[in-house]
Amino acid sequence: MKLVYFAWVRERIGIAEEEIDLPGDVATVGDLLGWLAARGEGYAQALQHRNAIRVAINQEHVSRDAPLAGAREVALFPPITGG
Amino acid sequence: MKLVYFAWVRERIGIAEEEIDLPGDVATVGDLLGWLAARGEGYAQALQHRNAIRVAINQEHVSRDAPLAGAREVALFPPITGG
Amino acid sequence: MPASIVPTVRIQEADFDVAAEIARLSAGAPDVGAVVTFTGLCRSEDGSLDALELEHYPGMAEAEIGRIAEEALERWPLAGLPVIHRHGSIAPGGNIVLVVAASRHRQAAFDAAGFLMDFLKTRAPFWKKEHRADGGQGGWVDAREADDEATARWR
Amino acid sequence: MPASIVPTVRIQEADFDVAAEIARLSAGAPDVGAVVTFTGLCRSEDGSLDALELEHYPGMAEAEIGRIAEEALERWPLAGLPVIHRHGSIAPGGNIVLVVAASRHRQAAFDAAGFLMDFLKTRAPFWKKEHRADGGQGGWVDAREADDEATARWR
Repeated sequence: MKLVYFAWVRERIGIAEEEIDLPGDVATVGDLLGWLAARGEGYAQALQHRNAIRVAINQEHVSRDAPLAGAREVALFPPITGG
Repeated sequence: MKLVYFAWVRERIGIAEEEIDLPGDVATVGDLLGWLAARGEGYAQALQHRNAIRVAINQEHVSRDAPLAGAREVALFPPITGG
Repeated sequence: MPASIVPTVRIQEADFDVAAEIARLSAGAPDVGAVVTFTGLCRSEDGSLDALELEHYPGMAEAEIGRIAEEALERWPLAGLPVIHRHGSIAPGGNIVLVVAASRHRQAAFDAAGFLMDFLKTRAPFWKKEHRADGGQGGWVDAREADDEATARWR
Repeated sequence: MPASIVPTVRIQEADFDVAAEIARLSAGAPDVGAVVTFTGLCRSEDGSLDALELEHYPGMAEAEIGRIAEEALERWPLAGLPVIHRHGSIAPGGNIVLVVAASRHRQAAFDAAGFLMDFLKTRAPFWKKEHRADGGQGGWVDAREADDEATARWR
């Protein structure tokens, strides 16, 4: 699965994207955020205020309970400030 | 007092403007419309559906009970269709 | 936003240039974040229309639109609100009216432009007469009830 | 109005030309009576800003704005609804985003442009970073609560 990061999430984690293999018990978006937060300092910092993080699966917005099954690309980013 | 007419009011009355001296008992806009309607066929035709006529005094919209005292220019016209 | 903006109202036979009006507004105002324009155009009415003839009440047209613009400038924090309304003969596809509203944020710009158009449509003394493509008698356009309703929602 | 309009979404670094976009829309559509444009510009923030850097999520930005535009095209009878959003570095006074809504009557054009901007502001994946004029650290712009409220009113 490809993970992509944007804005300050990208800056804190320190990379723009990565390929990962998830353990079998990481089934939802909420699970993923918890698992990522334990991967290292950058991740912990990025996910410190976890409620602020928005997630997209295959380029569509999803909520915390969305399943990861079928996800090719999962994106983590801060609230949107375009326009 | 100067009277000015626009759109189909002007076409029916047959002139764009005229100077008139009003009888003393014509005190309000409503009075004026009644008095004008009796002035001839064109006026009668223009004022046939009198509720449709809009009136401005000195270039400001007014209602039927507005007094004519102080009026230099009174305009009669149909509902507005600009924009 | 500058403390006091004077309404700019132009009633003219000549066409107008939307881009030039936007540029004029945003050039002098570094804190404009939102510009909304409304352009009203002459519809062809499925090809039946040859031209619209726009009659207006000179003097009152400027004054009335000026009063509407002044009220909008009091209601919303605007950097500018120019209004241009054409008169004379206008062919299908031609411009009739332009409103440009500039502000810090978008809601004020959207609201001011909508407010101005709603009141202009029911209070600015202009009348449209249709000239038909087949040479037949067109006649004066009827006022739309929807326009009165649109005005009422700002009370 | 044509039966089915396909959303036009352009995400680009280059500037855009409002007049050209209006002309493109109204040229092919003789029954367009109303064109509303919204232009979002980079504010100078009282001179403190050197530039905004706009990051976006390529692919999703186009897809998400396309989904918003499709919903607008279902809700209102539109002749067109092109959207352009820039990315990269944008100086104060520079253009950021453009929406053009064309319809027979003005309310549909105003509503569609407002709807599109409200959803774009909360759902299109763009992020602004400020670069300060004094060389100091600017940082990522915070999301505005007013934008979430603006989106909610369309439910």
